[in-house]
Amino acid sequence: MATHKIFIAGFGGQGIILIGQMIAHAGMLEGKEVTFLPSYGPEMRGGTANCTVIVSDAPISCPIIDQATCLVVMNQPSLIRFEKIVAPGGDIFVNTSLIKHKVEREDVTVHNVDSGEIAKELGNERAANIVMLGALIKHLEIVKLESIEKVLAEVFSGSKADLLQLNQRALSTWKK
Amino acid sequence: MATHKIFIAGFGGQGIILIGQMIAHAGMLEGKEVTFLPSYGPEMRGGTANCTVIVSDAPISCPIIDQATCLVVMNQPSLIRFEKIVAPGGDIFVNTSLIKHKVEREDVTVHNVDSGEIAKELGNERAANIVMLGALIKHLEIVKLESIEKVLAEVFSGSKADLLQLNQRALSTWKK
Amino acid sequence: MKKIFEYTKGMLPVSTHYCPGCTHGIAHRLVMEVLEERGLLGESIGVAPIGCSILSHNYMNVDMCESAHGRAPAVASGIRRAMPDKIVFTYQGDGDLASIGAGEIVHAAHRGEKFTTIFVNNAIYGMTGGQMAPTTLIGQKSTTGIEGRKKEISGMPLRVAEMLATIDGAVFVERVALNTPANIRKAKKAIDKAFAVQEKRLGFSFVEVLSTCPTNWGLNPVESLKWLGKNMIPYYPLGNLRSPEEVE
Amino acid sequence: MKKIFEYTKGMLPVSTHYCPGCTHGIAHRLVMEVLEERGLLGESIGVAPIGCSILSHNYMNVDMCESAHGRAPAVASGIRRAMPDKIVFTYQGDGDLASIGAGEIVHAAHRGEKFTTIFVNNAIYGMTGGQMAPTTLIGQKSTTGIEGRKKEISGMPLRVAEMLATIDGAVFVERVALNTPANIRKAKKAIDKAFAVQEKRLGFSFVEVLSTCPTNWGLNPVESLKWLGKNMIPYYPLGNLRSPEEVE
Amino acid sequence: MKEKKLMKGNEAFAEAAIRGGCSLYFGYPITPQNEIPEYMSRELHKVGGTFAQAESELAAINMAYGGALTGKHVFISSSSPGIALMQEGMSFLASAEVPLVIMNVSRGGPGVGGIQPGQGDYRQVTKGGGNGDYHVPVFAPASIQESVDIIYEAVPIADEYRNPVMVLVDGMLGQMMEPVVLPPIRRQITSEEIAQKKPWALTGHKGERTHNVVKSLRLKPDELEKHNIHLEDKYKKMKRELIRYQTDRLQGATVVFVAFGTMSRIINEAVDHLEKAGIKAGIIRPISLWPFPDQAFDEIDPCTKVIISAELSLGQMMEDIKSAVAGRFPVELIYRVGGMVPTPMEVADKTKKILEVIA
Amino acid sequence: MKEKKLMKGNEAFAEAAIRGGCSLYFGYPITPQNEIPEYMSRELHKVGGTFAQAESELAAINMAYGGALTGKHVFISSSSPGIALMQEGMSFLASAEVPLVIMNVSRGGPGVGGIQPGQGDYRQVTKGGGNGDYHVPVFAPASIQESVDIIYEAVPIADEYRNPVMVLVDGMLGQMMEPVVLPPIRRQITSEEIAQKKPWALTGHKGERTHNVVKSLRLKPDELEKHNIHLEDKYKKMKRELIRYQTDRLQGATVVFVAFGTMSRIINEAVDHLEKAGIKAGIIRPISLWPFPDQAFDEIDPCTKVIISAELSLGQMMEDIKSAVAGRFPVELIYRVGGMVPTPMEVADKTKKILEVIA
Amino acid sequence: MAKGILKFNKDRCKGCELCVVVCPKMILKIHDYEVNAMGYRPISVTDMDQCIGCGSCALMCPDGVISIYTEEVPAK
Amino acid sequence: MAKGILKFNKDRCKGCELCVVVCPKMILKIHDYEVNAMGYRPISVTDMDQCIGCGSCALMCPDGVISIYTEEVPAK
Ligand SMILES: Cc1ncc(C[n+]2csc(CCOP(=O)(O)OP(=O)(O)O)c2C)c(N)n1
Ligand SMILES: Cc1ncc(C[n+]2csc(CCOP(=O)(O)OP(=O)(O)O)c2C)c(N)n1
Ligand code: SF4
Ligand code: SF4
Ligand code: SF4
Ligand code: SF4
Ligand code: SF4
Ligand code: SF4
Ligand SMILES: [Mg+2]
Ligand SMILES: [Mg+2]
Repeated sequence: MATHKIFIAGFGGQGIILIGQMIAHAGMLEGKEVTFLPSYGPEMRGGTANCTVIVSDAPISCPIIDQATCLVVMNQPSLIRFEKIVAPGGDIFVNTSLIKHKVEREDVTVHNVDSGEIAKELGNERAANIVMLGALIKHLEIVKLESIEKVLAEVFSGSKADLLQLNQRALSTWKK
Repeated sequence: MATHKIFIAGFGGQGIILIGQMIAHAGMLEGKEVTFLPSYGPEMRGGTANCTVIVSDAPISCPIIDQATCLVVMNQPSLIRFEKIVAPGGDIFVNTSLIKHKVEREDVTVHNVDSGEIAKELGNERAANIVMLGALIKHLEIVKLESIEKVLAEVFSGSKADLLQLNQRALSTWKK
Repeated sequence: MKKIFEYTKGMLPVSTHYCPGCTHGIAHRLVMEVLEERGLLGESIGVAPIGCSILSHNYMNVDMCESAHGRAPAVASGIRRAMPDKIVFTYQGDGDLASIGAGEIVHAAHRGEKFTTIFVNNAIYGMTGGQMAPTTLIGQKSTTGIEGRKKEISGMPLRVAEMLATIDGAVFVERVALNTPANIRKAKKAIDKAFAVQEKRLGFSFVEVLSTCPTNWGLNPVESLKWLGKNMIPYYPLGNLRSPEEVE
Repeated sequence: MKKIFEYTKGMLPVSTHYCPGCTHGIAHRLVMEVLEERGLLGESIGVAPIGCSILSHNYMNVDMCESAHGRAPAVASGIRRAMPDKIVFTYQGDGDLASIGAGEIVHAAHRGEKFTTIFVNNAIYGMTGGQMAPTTLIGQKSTTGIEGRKKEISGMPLRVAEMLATIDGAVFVERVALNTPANIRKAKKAIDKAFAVQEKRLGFSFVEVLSTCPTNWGLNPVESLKWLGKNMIPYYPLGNLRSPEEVE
Repeated sequence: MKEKKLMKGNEAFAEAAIRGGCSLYFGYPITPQNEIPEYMSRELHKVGGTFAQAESELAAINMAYGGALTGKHVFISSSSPGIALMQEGMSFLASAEVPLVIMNVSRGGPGVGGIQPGQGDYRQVTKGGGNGDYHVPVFAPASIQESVDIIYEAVPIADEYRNPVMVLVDGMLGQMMEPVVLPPIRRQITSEEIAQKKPWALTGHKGERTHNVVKSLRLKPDELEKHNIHLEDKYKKMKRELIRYQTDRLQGATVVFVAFGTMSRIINEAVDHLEKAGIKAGIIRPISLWPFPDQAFDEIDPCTKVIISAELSLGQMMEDIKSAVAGRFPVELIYRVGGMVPTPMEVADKTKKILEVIA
Repeated sequence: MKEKKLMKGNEAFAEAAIRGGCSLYFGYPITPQNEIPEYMSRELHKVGGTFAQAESELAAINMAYGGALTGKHVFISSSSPGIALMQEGMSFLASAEVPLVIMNVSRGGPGVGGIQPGQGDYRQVTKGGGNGDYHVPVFAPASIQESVDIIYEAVPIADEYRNPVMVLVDGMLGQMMEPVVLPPIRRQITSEEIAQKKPWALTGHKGERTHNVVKSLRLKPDELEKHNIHLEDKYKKMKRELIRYQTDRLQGATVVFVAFGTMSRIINEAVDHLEKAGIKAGIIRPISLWPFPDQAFDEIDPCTKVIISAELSLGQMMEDIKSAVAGRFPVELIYRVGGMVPTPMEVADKTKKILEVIA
Repeated sequence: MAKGILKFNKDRCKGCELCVVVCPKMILKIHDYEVNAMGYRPISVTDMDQCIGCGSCALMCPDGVISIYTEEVPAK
Repeated sequence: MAKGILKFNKDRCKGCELCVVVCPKMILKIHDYEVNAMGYRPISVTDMDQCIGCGSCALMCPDGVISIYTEEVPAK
């Protein structure tokens, strides 16, 4: 019975909420139990954004977590603030394009993803979140890549359809 | 253990509330238990006024009564409306100056008091309430006349002192 | 025999609970006359306030509701949004509208809600027994100001019509009085225009009606009319403050 | 070295929670500068609203309280009545003052309560995330009006200063803006006069401060200043609406 | 013996608040308590206090908050629907820990209801209608004298717990007159006493201390939890210290009435009627409705057959009685509502019927 | 299987109300329920409905009253302090017998409190904060799906009893996303149906019937008493018909938890932890908080040692539990407040400690 | 001049005299001894012939007591 | 012209650039790489000598970052 408790943090505009929702959505498509909980209210002031996604084979009691199996940090203050949330043995995904600080914990696996740079190379720095999502999925297999691809196609449709190709590439660029 | 439950009714400006309060006040001076309850709120609209006074040797449970030992009516609509409130064997005091209607009940003692006329003869029609009070006290001995006289002196003092004499006379005019 | 004046069918054939000479009765009649003449009795929904006129629904021959104290404009807004094709009005006293309900009336005007408010200003809390209202005049006695209203403690009386006339959505604002037959005729005209504005859905329409409260003013009905003319009208000048071209 | 500008001691030496470029910070500073210069920091009691500035008591170096949404003028009235010798002020946003608290501000003005209100109008609900306020401009987008405010549905934006200026007890009413250094200087002068009015106990004094909300306007701080100048000032004209002779 | 004065309830309540040291009153007209603001408007300025007529009950409680956070003593009053409008304020004051004495001269409900006496506000005042975990102690006197004494005492109680305190009577007590002995005049609190006893009060810091803040918002959950637990400790203390009740004739009683306020007076007489009919009846009269006097129910004689909640409401107090009785006795209800008041005889008759069914 | 959609709680609630037939929404911003008015402002006009932003919660409930008394279906929402401001209105609507569905997406209190989830509104919503004898049925779902289903159902329930109905969730359910199956679109009520099913509604009499009046004031005590008893009959009917709850693993349970909403989800997991530790635990999950499911407590196995009220409040539900249990079992409390939420492990640990003391 | 004919719904009259003071012909008067169902002395007319049918009394009456008719076409 | 000397309380700066746009001398600039305690790029001055001590930047700053001093008495 696998339960992934993913915490994603960064600043507003980095697409934190979007990738969180995408994971939950993909989980749902696979028939898994999922919850997604964004930070809300005045705590968002100052431009931070974070969210919790749980994907599980069993009913989920509480969408608020005290420990994450996996932390994704997209900017430096988030790493400093949330490093301690990861359970021992868990994973931390670090956006090294913006984070110079080192992870201090030694009981976790650190994945350095230069997502900002990669996205820039692909032609749009704003796709950094999708690069990071790709890395996450490949490492942890929370959901299948196909599910995420399906969701991606849904997200980038209509008026955003022209961004689909770029993001598809962003999703698949990261190699372990 | 005597308990007087007196209900007084008429229209606003007839001094209904005043004589009710005077009885309660006099009762208090004699060390009796007393309560006074005026009608209140929008039911006063249209110019009616009524009140309940209880004078008793024992603690008084409820200042609202369902049956009165004594009813005082100062105008015709009040007689019609409240005739039924008197307990069998009780008393009704009727201001015959304004009430032409006959009391229909046969199980009560009716006291016809021409209080308006008497007051007019004394020089001020507005003292009718005190004439009626005098009649009431003499008949029923709810409180002592001296107590009422004490209260009267208190009520008609200061700026109203010039009315005292008149009202003293009004109080004592009625003869059984 | 030709009719010169008959009591409007808009008023139900019952006696009112109002005190003798209280001009609430006149205000009721004028509103109902206007609705009858416009053929709107069956199309109207009225909102009664908390105040002596809470029981106006016993007298006015239109569908009506009571409303919590001061909230009539919110209730009317709800009815208006639910029933775009009906005529909606509130009938409110000065305690209800100018005191506890000041926020609601400002916002009905602000949103330009397409209903009509008849504001019966008698410069006192009638139903509760004569307490000072925001509209009580300087020097006027009340049970919470037995020496008369004082500016230093309670401020100057609130001129509601003038205040609302600054709000764009209040497209029709007029003040009238019920102290003489001539003024009553003018009052009816203003109420008629207010409903004309509503029938055209031009915005919020508002008629402030200076009215008497003999009981709590401590005057007889005839003196009350005079007091209104002598004291209220100078401070609350009669006349139209805003009117859209369409109804001129 | 001579001082040209130093941060006022009226502001506590902590960072604020406001978003980058939010002009709440300027408004805070101006109020505190005035109180410092008048030597009133130790004599003042401030009332914070519900809104982004609920935490202003973390920054302003005067005794302060929070107040329920919209009720700051009532709270200030209570303080004023309890403490006739102190300086009392409210600091309120447009949701707080112009929407839920419209009744309370009208009545503070009506009673001529001798305190000062700083009304920070940013044409939006800031703290709750950008819903339409009574002051939101026509066409301006909000989270409860994604296509922009429409007159037919929501009415025209409420001009609070103009409305309050019709009330006798509001003896000082001025609108200022925080979009340029020159306007900020004028804003300070107006706030200074408002407190001068209060020190003389002349009545209620009110300064409407046009302010930005970059976060909920969806603009960066610099664009926000421009938007304010281009869109808000034309609808909300700057200037004094009422001022007693004593402070001229 | 101290001098007795025949006073109207509402005026006596106002006078008790003044004598208790209250210097500020904020109110809005509503029947049947109008004589309180009216009295205050005439009398308060004579003792250096201030009366201000609020534009609404909402404004009144928030003005009261403003007055009370300066450390002065504030008294306010209203009646049922007006109290409903104060619920947000009461929760706010409790959270901000600002003392206040509130009087509810209640009437029949729900909604606008009527203006005759009723006890239908029991739930509204004892369970709170404001949001969150908080309590307001509620005292329900049964005579004008007791009301006066309780109001007088409520002033220091509110201060001690830094919490609003409510005194609940029905319209009848407000409108009637009864002889009353007024308490002595308690000196109003001085600035020096405020500085010393209420260091939290907003008085201007004069540059002599850090600025004071009276607040309600706590965005950080751990902080808010701490505050909640701090408040809860106070409520527990109230539960230990503020319970008031009277019992009478519980020994050997077949039936025990529970009644407060006006209703308890009627019950007193009903008990006499029953005694004459050979039925032994006892009384528990809760004076504090919150905290509810659970322990009074431990005094009930095991021979008792039934407990009867006698209310001018539809069984609202019965819930608290059941919880206190915890299944030890059956609990029945006798009521009248809407402004109707039962006669003692009526209560006695209904009681007999209940006993017939139970026996 | 019907199509699942990943939806944010608040948006799903709004959509459920629309699908349930509500054509009018009146609201005022307050966190954590802002997505409801925001959604309504975008979506309601698409189905011919109307969204209006009220100037306050007070105005919102009174607008809702105005909308609903025309016979149309109205939905409103707010959060804790906003609900406090609606108490007068709720009492008024109950007395005037006007149906309405109200959603409370609650937060930590008292006062302004915080914006994280809390259940401290339990008393405010179940006991009522308005004046007089009235009740508002309260349903407390535990997932977005259940919320959607209950809101949908609440529309006809409110109509049937001509009374407001409340749906209570905490901020977490409002803010989170979960998969949900939306109910089918229920057709909005037509004028003909209103004329037929709601003859009391104000629609203009068109000269075809006597005028309708929707009212609350009843000055005559006997009339008001009659009305109160009429209302009480409805509340008794609700008590028979509206009770909802779930029980799980009560057989042989040493400890039985009582929890609703978010807390019940945590308890589900805590029960697993306890089972692993060899402690048998059962659950009662009240879905209707008023009427409270007293009968659920009759299903408890006599071998049970203790009942634990698990709350995000300070024992508010415990009072109702005690009354239902009537002394049969000891009742204990496990809580977190202020927006703090316990972990299942934490609950399990606290439970063990309670059992140690009891054993 | 038109001649007005007044009809009174006397049981609704509250004897307030508002009609009395506005009548230009001063022909209205509170009844000396009659008392109506509500207990008020109702309105009466002293000289109907003088009534010009101006309508002032009816306009002023808060209680809908007065109806006015005419048999003649006003002479202009 | 007076010469202004600026002091920055950089840890309070939120990098909003309001000061930047109002400086008549265009000598203020958000720092290229520095990040302050709050995570913002703070303000910096490119050419202090050009500062005329007009005060606009400080007036405009919502966060009390800027203090301005002068050593000279302004030449009039
Ligand atoms: C919430 C609430 N507060 C107060 C009252 C008491 N009350 C009844 S009528 C009224 C005001 C009446 O004054 P006004 O609106 O001027 O109407 P009038 O009677 O003068 O026509 C008040 C305050 C109430 N019923 N409800
Ligand atoms: C009774 C109540 N209703 C609603 C809210 C939610 N709320 C918090 S702040 C706010 C308004 C903020 O807008 P504004 O007053 O314009 O201040 P700003 O944040 O824009 O400075 C609202 C509605 C609340 N806290 N209490
Ligand atoms: S109290 Fe005043 S307003 Fe009310 S009915 Fe009597 S006269 Fe009219
Ligand atoms: S949300 Fe708007 S008003 Fe609030 S701090 Fe941010 S920018 Fe300022
Ligand atoms: S119609 Fe005119 S003239 Fe005739 S009675 Fe009436 S007021 Fe007098
Ligand atoms: S105005 Fe009407 S109520 Fe008054 S006296 Fe004349 S007829 Fe009678
Ligand atoms: S003081 Fe004037 S010139 Fe100097 S940096 Fe600031 S704005 Fe520029
Ligand atoms: S110094 Fe002030 S105005 Fe300039 S960027 Fe920093 S915070 Fe903004
Ligand atoms: Mg009035
Ligand atoms: Mg704002």
